[in-house]
Amino acid sequence: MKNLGVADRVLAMLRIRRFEEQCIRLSAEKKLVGHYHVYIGQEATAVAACTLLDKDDFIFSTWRNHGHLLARGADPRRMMAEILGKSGGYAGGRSGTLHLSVAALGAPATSALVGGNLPLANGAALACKQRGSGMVVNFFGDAGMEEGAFYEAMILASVWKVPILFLCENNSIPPALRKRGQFTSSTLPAKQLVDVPKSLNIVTEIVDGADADALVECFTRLTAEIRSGAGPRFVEVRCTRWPGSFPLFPELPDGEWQVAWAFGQKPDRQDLAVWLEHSDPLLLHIRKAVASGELDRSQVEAIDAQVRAEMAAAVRFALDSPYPDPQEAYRHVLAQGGQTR
Amino acid sequence: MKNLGVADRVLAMLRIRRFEEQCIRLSAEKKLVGHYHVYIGQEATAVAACTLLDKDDFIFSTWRNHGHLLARGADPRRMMAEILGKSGGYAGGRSGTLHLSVAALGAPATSALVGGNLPLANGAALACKQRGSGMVVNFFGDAGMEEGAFYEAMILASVWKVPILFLCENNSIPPALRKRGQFTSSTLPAKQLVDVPKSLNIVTEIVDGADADALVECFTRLTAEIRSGAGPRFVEVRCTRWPGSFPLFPELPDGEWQVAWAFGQKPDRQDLAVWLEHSDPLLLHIRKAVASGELDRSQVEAIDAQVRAEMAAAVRFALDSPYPDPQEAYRHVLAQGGQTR
Amino acid sequence: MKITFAEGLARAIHECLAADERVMLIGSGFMGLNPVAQKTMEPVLKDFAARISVTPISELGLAGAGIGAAVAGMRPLVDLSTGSFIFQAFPQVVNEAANIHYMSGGQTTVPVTFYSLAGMRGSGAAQHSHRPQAMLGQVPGLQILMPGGAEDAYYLMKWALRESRNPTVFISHGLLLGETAELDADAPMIPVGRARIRRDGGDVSLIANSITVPRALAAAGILEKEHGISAEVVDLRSIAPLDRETVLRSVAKTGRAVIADECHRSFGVAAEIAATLAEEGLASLKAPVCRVNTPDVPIPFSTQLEAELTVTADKIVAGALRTLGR
Amino acid sequence: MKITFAEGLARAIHECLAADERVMLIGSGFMGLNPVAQKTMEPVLKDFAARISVTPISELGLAGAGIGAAVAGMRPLVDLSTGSFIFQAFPQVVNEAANIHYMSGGQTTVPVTFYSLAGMRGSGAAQHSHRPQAMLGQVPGLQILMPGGAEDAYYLMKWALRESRNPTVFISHGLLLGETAELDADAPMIPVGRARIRRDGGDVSLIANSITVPRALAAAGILEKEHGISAEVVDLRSIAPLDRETVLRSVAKTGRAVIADECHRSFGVAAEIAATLAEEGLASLKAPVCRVNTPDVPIPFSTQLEAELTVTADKIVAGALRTLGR
Ligand SMILES: Cc1ncc(C[n+]2csc(CCOP(=O)(O)OP(=O)(O)O)c2C)c(N)n1
Ligand SMILES: Cc1ncc(C[n+]2csc(CCOP(=O)(O)OP(=O)(O)O)c2C)c(N)n1
Ligand SMILES: [Mg+2]
Ligand SMILES: [Mg+2]
Repeated sequence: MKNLGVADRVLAMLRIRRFEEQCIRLSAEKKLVGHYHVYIGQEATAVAACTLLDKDDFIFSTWRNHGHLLARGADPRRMMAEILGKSGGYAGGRSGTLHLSVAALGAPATSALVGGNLPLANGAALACKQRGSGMVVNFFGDAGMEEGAFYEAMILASVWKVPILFLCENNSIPPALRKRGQFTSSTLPAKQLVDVPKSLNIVTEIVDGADADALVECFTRLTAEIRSGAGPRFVEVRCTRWPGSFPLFPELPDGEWQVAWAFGQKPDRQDLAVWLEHSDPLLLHIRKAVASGELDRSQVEAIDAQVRAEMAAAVRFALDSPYPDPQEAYRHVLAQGGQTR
Repeated sequence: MKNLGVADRVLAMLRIRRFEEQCIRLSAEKKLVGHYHVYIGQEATAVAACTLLDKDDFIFSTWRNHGHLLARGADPRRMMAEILGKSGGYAGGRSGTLHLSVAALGAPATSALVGGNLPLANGAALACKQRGSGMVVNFFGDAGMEEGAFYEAMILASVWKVPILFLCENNSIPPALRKRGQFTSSTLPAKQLVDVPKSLNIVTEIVDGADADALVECFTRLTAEIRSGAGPRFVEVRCTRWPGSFPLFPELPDGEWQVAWAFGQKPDRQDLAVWLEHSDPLLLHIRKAVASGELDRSQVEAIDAQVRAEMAAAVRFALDSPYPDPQEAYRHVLAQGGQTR
Repeated sequence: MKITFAEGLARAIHECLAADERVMLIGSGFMGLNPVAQKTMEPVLKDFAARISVTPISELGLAGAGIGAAVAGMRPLVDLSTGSFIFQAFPQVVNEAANIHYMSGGQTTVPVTFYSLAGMRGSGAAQHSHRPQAMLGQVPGLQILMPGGAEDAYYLMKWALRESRNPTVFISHGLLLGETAELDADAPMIPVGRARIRRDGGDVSLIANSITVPRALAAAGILEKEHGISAEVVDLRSIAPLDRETVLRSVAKTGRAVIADECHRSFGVAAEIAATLAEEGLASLKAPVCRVNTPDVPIPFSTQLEAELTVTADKIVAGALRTLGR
Repeated sequence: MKITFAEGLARAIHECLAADERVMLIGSGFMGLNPVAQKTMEPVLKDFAARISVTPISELGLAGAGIGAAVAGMRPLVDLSTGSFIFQAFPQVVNEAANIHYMSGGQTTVPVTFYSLAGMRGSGAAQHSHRPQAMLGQVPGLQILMPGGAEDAYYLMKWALRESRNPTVFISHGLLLGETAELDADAPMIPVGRARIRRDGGDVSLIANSITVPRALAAAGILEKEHGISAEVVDLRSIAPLDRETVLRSVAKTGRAVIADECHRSFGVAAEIAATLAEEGLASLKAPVCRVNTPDVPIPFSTQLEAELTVTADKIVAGALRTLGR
């Protein structure tokens, strides 16, 4: 298990932020077709969770997977190519944004069905337990808790005591309620989301998704417990929705994120300004590191320059990558070898 | 809402007990084919719940439905004919024991799938709420709580605040734990079953299924709350398994139930003796009524004679009823009238 | 009056809510990610809010609620959203809704309608592009309606909500929502269970349903214009009941059948039609039956790959030419 | 050595657990309510308790656990119990297991086996008698194995647990568990995806799978003895892959096809076979194809009603006579 330094953590978060900005741009330019989901505002969660994982650990993600995969070390070029449906993508254009997976990095299967990945993640954790090595981080959204699949996964994980961190990203919490307070929803009647896994004898926790240090502390502790054989853990990460996520397709309310915003400058849009000030994990983390003297503006700008270059390369790679040969549609329906014909 | 007197309550419970004994006998004689489930040991629950219901209320039951339907007023003759697959049965032999239903008595659909009837019951309760009349009692077994369908039904009932009593019959509890104590199971990790609905903001209760008076008190209170618009209620009824239920097919461990057992005589089988003494709702209720002077032995014997005659008539009716014409297999696939061809 | 498919649906739903208090909605999406189509639902949302239930993402529970409400005397319409999500509801749709009337020996009726926005919608990829109709065809007790045009979107939805007495799966299609047709709302509709001859022809029968209807019509146009071939287009309209008679009659006339259906090839809707011809129409077949289907491949995301698998007018034309030995 | 179908299953499972540490069981019922068959599982339960997971009644979660474990490198066998309960697991079986290899562009393999004890078992009634095979046939990415005899119960289960690299539904049948066959465990098995000619014949092809195999063999015996007709019996063994070549070759020889399958008639397995004949075997057909199926009716409880719907040797005989114009 490694632990990132402050600069590396900013780099990892900014990489996600800038990657998603490129997706939004490419969608507006109609180079990215179809529906897609971005991870803006939740970057600290993926970074804090994935950097604690080893090679034989697994993650299971959803339609909102870009951040999880980047944090796990996926190549932005091959991700972007996949998102554009190109042959250079991880799945040769078959998965697109919805089901991006990178088996070599322990992200073997991504489900775009609400509740779909929980039973899978649980099964991978059962495999880890049987083999005596590895653990699973299962990312899912708050609506996942409305599916029966969620419930059955909780039952099985608790009965089997498998090594899994159920990581519920609750991304529609008002800032004031992020650290404490009841969760209120018109569709899930729980007073607190954690009450449900708790009722099935799973140890739970709530953490502020805009506070990278709190996330690192929480996940470090929980993954250690899980690795020691204590069984599943459930954590609700509370994030506040980024204003650009409200339309049917995400939009950049005020252009790309500015390093200057972390250093006193304000964006034009008031809703964005409020969100940045109180709920942006990236901005808050930079500001904290600057205040404590761990980072200065020029370092942040250098990180940003590196990330921008990476993303430009990713977009170029993706745009240059050819569309797949139509015959590729017929490949990989069944794995070869096991079949005798 | 009516409330039964003691004698009527004994009559209703004994009717169920004796009906099930006939099923066991007919199965041993190979006149009842296939798998079936009996309600012995749980009679007080159905009687206490169903006698509180009005004409526009609904019940939803499972494979273990005989007791629920008898308590709701179904004709033992047509029930037995159905269980034997005869044309005189409620469904002309189509349902058999597993899906017995009597629409005219507000038992419109019985599911033999674990967790199957909870979503249905919930929908009927939604209909009651929309119309502003009626409520639903949803009988199900403890294993029902292992299905995702259970969880989704809890969510919807709680969000919609529909008039429903979720009545979980937990029929494998040791006598000492019936009134209190943790529920322990190898397959559901909840410390208490009620913790799960509680986590979804549903008011819950636990009651001893061998204590008819406690059941009546509990259900009277809960149904009044439900009818007043308070939303769903969940009750766990704890019963202790009757020794005859342990084999793959139920067996009478010591012949038919004896009135004398309620008056000091002991059966030969020790496990049965213990069960009768501590866990038989029928015997305990008679003993209590006799102790309080509400009933005497001759009255019980008269009730028994009446029930035995009823059951003899039911069996005779069922055996005499012809098997359905094979062409009946094709009827009732689709309701006629709505179709235009 | 010209209406779109989406307008037909929204109008039928509105009229049925107005006409019958027992009609209720469980969910109210219906139009997927299409903002133009979504607008058509505004009158329903405004006028009948009290009869629309809030819905968590609990498809199994929602389907069951619709069935239970129907059993208790209501006539619910349940929005099961994208076709792929009906699998979440399968235990209730397949094993409860379809069986209750039969199991009760006719005591209980189940007039519930499940709405499923199915099909290959363009970049929906493997988990959002299912066409569940052939699978549902294996379930006796269900009615499966598949409008191929805006007027049938209206007529069939109206029939399901007002007249049907049985559980019905209404299969809509994301790429049909903007299709238009002439609607005469007062004209008697073709009975449910009867196919619609959308175009008369004598050389080959193109048998279609749902999204393949406009594509078969386009193919018929090409066949006539470019090849001088007269194709008859049969729109099945429902696959349960399935109008085998009209199919057999058309093929008796033309001697040739091309079945255009968006299901995967193996065990799809086209298989049942072809089997019917092999059993009951063999003598009239002048050439092998031709199925034009989605190959047995999960649906890929990339536009180029999806296009390779899509049932198009051109593929229907090629199939027709094959049956004519050209 | 003579073994029963149940013994074949139990033996294959035991051998695979012994041979490969990655093989694990999620659930361990497999034999339904049959106490004789249950006894065959005792060695497995005794020798491999540590590789058997306790299972709540959570079919969806269990199926998903099997998939997830497979994705993580194990080779799980998941007991989904009675065929009708596979619907509970459909979101995972249909939309996860079948798609993962494809969606990952071949990065991830999913060697999980789902065991489903399907079929009309006698008084199982509407909710416990499903045959999900034709529905599953609409799902590219799945392999569907359907042994029709004890030796194939052994061979196919062994292949699924040791060799297969893809998600597999193993469809067993309650009424086959006691059937016996000669087993030579060391003989090479017929490749998976190849049908088995169980009996040679020249006048008519009886195409069968699972429970209809012994019934078709009985029918062939009757046809020979009572009618002097020589029937060829083709046992499909798997319906995905589906051995169309062997079917076409047999019908090319006999000119007549009777397809005996326990699915409901409409959209069933027989429809796909008949469609294949209409498309690729039309020239060899001397008579209309004949499907012998369960009618489109939910399965009733009463023995008398269930018998009316059951695919029997007699009905197969009648079908064969019809194709021969007798
Ligand atoms: C089974 C299923 N039902 C519905 C959907 C449609 N859907 C896609 S994302 C989404 C909302 C998910 O919300 P949440 O789980 O909170 O995740 P978020 O997108 O907020 O990260 C829904 C309903 C789906 N993909 N799968
Ligand atoms: C979906 C489903 N899975 C499994 C079964 C098989 N099954 C029938 S009864 C039963 C146990 C039910 O236990 P419980 O709910 O406690 O009810 P009880 O029989 O004890 O009254 C099971 C597993 C089923 N009928 N449906
Ligand atoms: Mg969310
Ligand atoms: Mg129980």
